Amino acid sequence: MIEVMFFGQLTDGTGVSSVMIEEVANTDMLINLMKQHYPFLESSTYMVALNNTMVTENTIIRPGSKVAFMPPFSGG
Amino acid sequence: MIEVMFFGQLTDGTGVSSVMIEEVANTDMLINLMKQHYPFLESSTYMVALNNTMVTENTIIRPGSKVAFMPPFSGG
Amino acid sequence: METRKEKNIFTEGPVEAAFIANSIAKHATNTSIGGHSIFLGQVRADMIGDKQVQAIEYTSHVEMALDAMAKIREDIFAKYELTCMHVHHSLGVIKAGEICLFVFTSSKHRKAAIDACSECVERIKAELPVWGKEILEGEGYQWKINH
Amino acid sequence: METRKEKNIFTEGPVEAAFIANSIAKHATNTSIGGHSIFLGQVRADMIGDKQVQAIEYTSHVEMALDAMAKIREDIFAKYELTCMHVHHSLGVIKAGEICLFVFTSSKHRKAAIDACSECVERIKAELPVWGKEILEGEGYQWKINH
Repeated sequence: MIEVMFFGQLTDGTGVSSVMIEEVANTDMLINLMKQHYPFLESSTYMVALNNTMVTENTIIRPGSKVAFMPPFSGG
Repeated sequence: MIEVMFFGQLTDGTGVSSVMIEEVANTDMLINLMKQHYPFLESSTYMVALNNTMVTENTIIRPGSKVAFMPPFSGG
Repeated sequence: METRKEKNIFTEGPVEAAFIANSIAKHATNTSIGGHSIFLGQVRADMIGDKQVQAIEYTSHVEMALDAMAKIREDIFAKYELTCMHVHHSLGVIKAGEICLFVFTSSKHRKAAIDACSECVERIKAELPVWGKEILEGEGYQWKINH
Repeated sequence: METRKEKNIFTEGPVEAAFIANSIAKHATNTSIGGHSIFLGQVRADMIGDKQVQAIEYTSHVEMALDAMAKIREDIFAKYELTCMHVHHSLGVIKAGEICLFVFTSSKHRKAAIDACSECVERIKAELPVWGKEILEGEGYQWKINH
């Protein structure tokens, strides 16, 4: 299983802060899968982190990984 | 009378924080008079204020005035 | 997996003035310090349309935020001659007028503390995965945007 | 002669942490404030030759200093969008580890408070007729020099 987490305003669209999904080979495939589940992601701004590291290109996802979808930060 | 005040390290040389003196016509004359009284002033760094205003050129001193001899500031 | 020991910067609820006072007082024993610089973020009761912000609810991807903070700390200690640096960020609902961020730097000479504090605040706002939800009077809310 | 009402910035003895906490807490009611910047000057136990500084004794030409501070305040309020600014400088003997200067600025957006605080500290050190006498262990002393 892979844990997919959503933060900030993204949770307005997903309605949940995380979902468990079956294995997916890589981050591009996972992002596409999430866009099918949650069409609002097509027009959202977010970054994706795999196991706490920002993903800037397609990356292999190992079983048990955690993926985070994060909108622009607004702390402080 | 005129009150002449000394601050900071200048008081090491004068031994007093202020002296009352007879009227003196202007600040140049007063500075010279003080240098006679306290020869260390010849080699000291200081600014002179007349009635709380910095003096940058020779200025007339009215009776009842206060003159301050001030070494470089070291507050904070 | 995580072996590096990271300081937790998050506390549930606002940063209290008494906590700040205590942090300051603790540094009296370090007599090599000549200057402290402190930044405090306070929740503003902005008007959003015709409704006032009553509070901000902060959430975070805590693990990633602590990683990011550890990197910021490392960079700032490498760049400035600091004696110490302390950061506290609130999570949960922080009411207007309450303190949600406390950054505290100390150094022998003032410039390092002042510059480090300011840089740390900018980096916290830009690099920490933290989100603020502005809770409006009545029912609504709006997600905070950092400038 | 003096008709302008000037704030007194001088207090005999150190600035206590509890006083700082109280100043911070007072600003919770001003919910237009988004950021506070604080600078604290702390007396360092420097080594002067083989003797340690135990305290600094501060004296001032108070009247002139308050005039100078009023001018600094006026300039800084003209230059930055500040909500408020508070300055406290100690006079008398302040022991190593104690706080001798407290500058506190607040603004809607952080940049004004941060820049104003830093500029205020620089101007206080350069423009206020205040002198520090570093009292060494044993008998000696040395007059402080600002850099």
